[in-house]
Amino acid sequence: MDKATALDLYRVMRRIRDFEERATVLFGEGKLWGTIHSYAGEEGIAAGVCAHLRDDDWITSTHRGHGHCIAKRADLGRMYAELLGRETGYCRGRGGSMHIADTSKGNLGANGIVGGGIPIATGAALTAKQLGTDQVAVSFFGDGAANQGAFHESANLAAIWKLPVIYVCENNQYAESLPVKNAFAIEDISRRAEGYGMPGVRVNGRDVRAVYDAAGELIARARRGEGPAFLVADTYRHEGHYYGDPRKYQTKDEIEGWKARFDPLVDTRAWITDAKLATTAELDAIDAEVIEEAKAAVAWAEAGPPASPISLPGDVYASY
Amino acid sequence: MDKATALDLYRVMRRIRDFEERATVLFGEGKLWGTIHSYAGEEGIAAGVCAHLRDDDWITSTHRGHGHCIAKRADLGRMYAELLGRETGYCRGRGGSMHIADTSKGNLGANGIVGGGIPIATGAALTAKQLGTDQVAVSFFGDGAANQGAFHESANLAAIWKLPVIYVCENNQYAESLPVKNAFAIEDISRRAEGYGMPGVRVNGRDVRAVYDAAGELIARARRGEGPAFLVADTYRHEGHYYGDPRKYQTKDEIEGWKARFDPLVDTRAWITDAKLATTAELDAIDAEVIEEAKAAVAWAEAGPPASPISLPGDVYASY
Amino acid sequence: MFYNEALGDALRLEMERDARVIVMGEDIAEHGGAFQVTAGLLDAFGPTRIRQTPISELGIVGAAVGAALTGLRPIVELMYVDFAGLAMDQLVNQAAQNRFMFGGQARVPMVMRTQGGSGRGNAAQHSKSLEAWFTHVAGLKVVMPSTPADAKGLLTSSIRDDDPVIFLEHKLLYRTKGQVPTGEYLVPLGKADVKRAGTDLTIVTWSREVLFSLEAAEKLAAGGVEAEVIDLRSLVPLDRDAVLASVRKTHRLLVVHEAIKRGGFGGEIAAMVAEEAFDDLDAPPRRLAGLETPIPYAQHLEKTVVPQVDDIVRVARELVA
Amino acid sequence: MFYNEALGDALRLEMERDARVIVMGEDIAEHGGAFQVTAGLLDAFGPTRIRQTPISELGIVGAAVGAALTGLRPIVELMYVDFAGLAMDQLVNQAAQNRFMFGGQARVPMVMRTQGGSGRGNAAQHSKSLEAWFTHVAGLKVVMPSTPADAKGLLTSSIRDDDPVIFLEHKLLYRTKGQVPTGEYLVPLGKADVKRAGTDLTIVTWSREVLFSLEAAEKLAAGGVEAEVIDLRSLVPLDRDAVLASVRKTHRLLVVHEAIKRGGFGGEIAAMVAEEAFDDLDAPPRRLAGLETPIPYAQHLEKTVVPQVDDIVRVARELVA
Ligand SMILES: Cc1ncc(C[n+]2csc(CCOP(=O)(O)OP(=O)(O)O)c2C)c(N)n1
Ligand SMILES: Cc1ncc(C[n+]2csc(CCOP(=O)(O)OP(=O)(O)O)c2C)c(N)n1
Ligand SMILES: [Mg+2]
Ligand SMILES: [Mg+2]
Repeated sequence: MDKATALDLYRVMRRIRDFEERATVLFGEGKLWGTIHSYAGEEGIAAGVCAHLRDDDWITSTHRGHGHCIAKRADLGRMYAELLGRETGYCRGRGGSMHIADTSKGNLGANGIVGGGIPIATGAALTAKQLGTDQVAVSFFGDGAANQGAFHESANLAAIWKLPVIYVCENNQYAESLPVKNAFAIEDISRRAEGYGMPGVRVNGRDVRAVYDAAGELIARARRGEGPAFLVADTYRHEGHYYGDPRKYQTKDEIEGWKARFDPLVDTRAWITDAKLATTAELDAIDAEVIEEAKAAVAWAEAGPPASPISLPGDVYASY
Repeated sequence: MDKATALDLYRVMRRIRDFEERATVLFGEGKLWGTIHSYAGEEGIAAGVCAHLRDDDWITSTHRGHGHCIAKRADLGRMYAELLGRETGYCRGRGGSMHIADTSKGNLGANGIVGGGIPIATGAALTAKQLGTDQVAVSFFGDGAANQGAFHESANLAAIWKLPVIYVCENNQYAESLPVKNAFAIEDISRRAEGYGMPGVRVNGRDVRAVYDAAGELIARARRGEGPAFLVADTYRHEGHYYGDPRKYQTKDEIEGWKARFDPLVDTRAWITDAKLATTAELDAIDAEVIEEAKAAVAWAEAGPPASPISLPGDVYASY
Repeated sequence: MFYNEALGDALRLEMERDARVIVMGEDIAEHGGAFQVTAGLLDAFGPTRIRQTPISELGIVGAAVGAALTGLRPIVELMYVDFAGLAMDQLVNQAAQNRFMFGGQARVPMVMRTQGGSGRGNAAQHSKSLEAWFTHVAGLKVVMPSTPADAKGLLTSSIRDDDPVIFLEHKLLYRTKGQVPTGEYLVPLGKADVKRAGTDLTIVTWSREVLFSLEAAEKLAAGGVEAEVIDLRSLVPLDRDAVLASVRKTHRLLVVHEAIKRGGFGGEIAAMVAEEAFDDLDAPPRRLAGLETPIPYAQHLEKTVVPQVDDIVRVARELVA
Repeated sequence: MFYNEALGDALRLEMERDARVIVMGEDIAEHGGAFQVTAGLLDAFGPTRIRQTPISELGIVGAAVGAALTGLRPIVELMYVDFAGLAMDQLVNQAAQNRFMFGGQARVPMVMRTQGGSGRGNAAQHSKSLEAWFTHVAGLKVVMPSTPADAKGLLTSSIRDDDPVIFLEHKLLYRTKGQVPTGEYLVPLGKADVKRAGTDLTIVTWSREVLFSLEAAEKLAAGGVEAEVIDLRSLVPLDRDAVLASVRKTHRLLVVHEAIKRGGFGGEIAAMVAEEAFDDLDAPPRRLAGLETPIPYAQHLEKTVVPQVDDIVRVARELVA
């Protein structure tokens, strides 16, 4: 991997981690409303996959969507503004964390319905196929979503129509409090791909390089018109399911054990320096830039006007 | 296979074929309402599977449900009475062909929703597991239903909970006018079982012996508490999708070719006589008995009173 | 021209006019659709624009949402409205809400064509009338044509509309005949149509009950009662002015629909009129609708659970008595 | 006792009383349910009777239908009513219709517990109020308790009921407190409750809006207006007599609900009253309900789209003016 790519992956991952940490603080300060779901620990998946996407490629995201949004090059200020309920937010304060979309960058939106984005990404891929472009669509979703009928129906449609869509299952070991071992009678979720007639690949989602390589091949394949694929990235969410999750369903040992075994940010720094792609100083410089950028983004967001009153029917209907 | 079993399978298959032919005539005479879907050509599947079921085992059926109902030992008179809209029908004329149920024999009903019976059979199996009985549930459905989310979600539930349910997919090559080759990117539908962690078996559904043997093993396994299985029986429907189907999506050659290649009734007679399990005369005698039984059933049904007026809320609510 | 042909005509013209328009659904290719609406379109536009799908309602409708968000103008044919229960999530949580949730960034120009109603012995899972569900969803439009001309004009407008439209046909209207303008023809959404002018009472109705109401009106006229029959045509947007203007003229309201009465859209109309035109009413607003039961199979029972012509005549007479 | 504890109390007592009662749902085991209704039940009854499921709403609800048909009395916890769109087919085409379609052979004694409503910043896909959909389905019962005592008594009755019951809680009622009878306690379905007696107008409402209406009634009383507040408690069966009796006394009707107004159940109530008690009404029946929009995220916007206490006061004053 060349230096520029490695540093860009690192920068994106750092941005995501920083965003999650800052959002958590803002939530603690009572400035946010509703709930937020941290992507901390899973940064490498969004970063590794989206590194292969253009602004005119599409993604669908989830309730745990900050990372996907950032990796798809969203503006941090507008993201914070959305969380803060400002008119300057991506969704003018109407959507919040669970519904951030940035259609200008091909992010068709976070989704509060588990599995809800899967058919939508499939439909986006249909558009590419129908219009004869080489765009691709990526649907991010969790292990839990893989047990939704929406996954089954969409995967089959994509397979029979050879649509350019990649289904990226982020297996972070839990669906809320349900461990994957209680949700599946199989150990390797990627085996489901066989039943649809598409390639199924399982990667170590904790290693951004593995994700980057696997996603690169599958996305290129889809662009060439060779059809969909199913990529399962194994990982672990470092935080609770949502801000304030008591995590009764996990032991301290389990949590600390995983955190000790991996931290995508620490690990990425390590291999970058080991591979002499960059020095610690260079990485620290990126961290500093990310922090500055984030502070500025929050400041800009907090300075924004509150979301404007709901106006009907215009907010709901394009015409009426 | 012993003589009694062979002759019983043949009798059931003959009953089914006779019923479909008679119902078609009644429909042509304008005595039926709505629509009917013929099971002709697929008799061996219902017969071979249900031969292993007790009256306290459950099945869920489909819009093409006459065969399952008969194989589960339903009363022919009450079936005809239902088609004829009589009070003496299984559903008091409220259900018709697409909703015949016989809960006294464990038939939880035909279903007008493709895939609709799959979760229901799964729930019946949950009852057996919960109450610690050795009952099993069988869900019959078509190749088309295998692409419904209901199949995916149910199969996974059954697998993780090790429920005593057998999913029997009747692959008759079409879902209405959609050929299986356009509905699946895989050739062998039974491979989907791997993705749930249950055995997947594919059999020649045109040969009742093959179905009988395969179903026997899977049902016994389920009774022993070893969990669910997926059985795919390849077959072909000799008639159109529904009474009056112009079959624009099939060629005469294709239809005649299949019919020439197999007819479950003819083939079953052949192996029974070849194996010297019974003589042609004995089989002819069964045919004669079936015909008498059917004539009597139709006569009884036609003599029945018309379905009583709808009474509310009693017809809809158990209590109100 | 038959109602189903008029719909096919609209599809053909819009597909010729705009390459982004595609049709997805079950049985719509060689077979031409369960009710022969897409007959001939496969030959005209090929299998990529007439996309026959597997039986995956949620996936199909969801794919249409995604396609609509990214530049196509998909039309989904859902074979029976009774199957909507499988696809409600994509219709309600996604299609209907995307524009609002995303602060106006998104548009979902899709149409879900489907059909409902009883009268063919298809029983409880193939005969429901579910328009009320869709009217209760902010973000959806709901259209229900009763004549071939309206079917063509309203479908054309629905396809060109930038919001998700639920287009509800009736299985017993497909083989009804009527004059249909040739070539491009649009009927705007949100405009009711006075199908018969009258002075003694206002019958507000839609879909197949429009035909029953017109028949009833003739019988009533024979008895000297002149009923005005208003065909809403689209329930969302609702033409409140047309309904209120008529009631202010006739002073009596009868709402007629096939769907079960409890929770039906007739309640919305009767309540709206009682609220807005209370002093203009000379009699209680009446609703005549389906009984609170699934549709039975038996032919002699099926008719007994939904309003028939004579039921309308009877209630209308009570109302003007 | 808190509302969510009262629900848990009913579950525990019924599970002790009847081994056929089981609970299925997401997050209901160690976590105790998204709103802590099943907290402690896993320890008490173990994982076979408190069955934590994968995220497969259609499969779970369908499994409950099959279990109910074969001898269990399953209770499904659907985390948010907004997810019902995924399970409607099994609720509507199967659970609700089986008894009728099978000519009375079958019974489906199941309860689907879920919760709806806005007020927590959960935005458009986690804040809807969808009771109207369920009331429009022949074969379902629809229950919506507003107090801890009603929650316990109605849930107990729902579990013992032989028909499928849609039991709708409200996310902002879970932490409301109230006196709750200990031990077995049943409140019959189909009986409304006069939560406050009054003479000047009748407020018909349910779920969280009952609390808002009672607050509003106090403010109105300060101004000399005595509002009678009727909590329907169950929408199906509907206690028509209680509503009509009150309107015949007060001569004024205001229906208040959180769900959007268009196609909402308020239309059913207002239409029914206009139809049955027209001459008793001294003013047009009024409906106060949610605006026709998905629920927005921002805290300062969320309250603006559903009826608040002061809105009720304002409209009630207009009504008695
Ligand atoms: C259809 C639906 N069912 C249930 C929920 C509640 N819910 C929100 S997140 C979640 C767990 C999702 O697990 P997974 O797909 O593995 O994603 P993760 O949270 O682990 O990233 C659940 C059950 C929902 N939002 N939508
Ligand atoms: C949910 C649903 N979608 C569509 C239909 C319309 N339909 C009835 S039968 C059928 C084909 C079913 O194919 P398959 O499952 O293979 O069964 P087969 O008819 O071949 O026995 C379709 C699409 C339906 N009844 N239910
Ligand atoms: Mg997960
Ligand atoms: Mg088939």
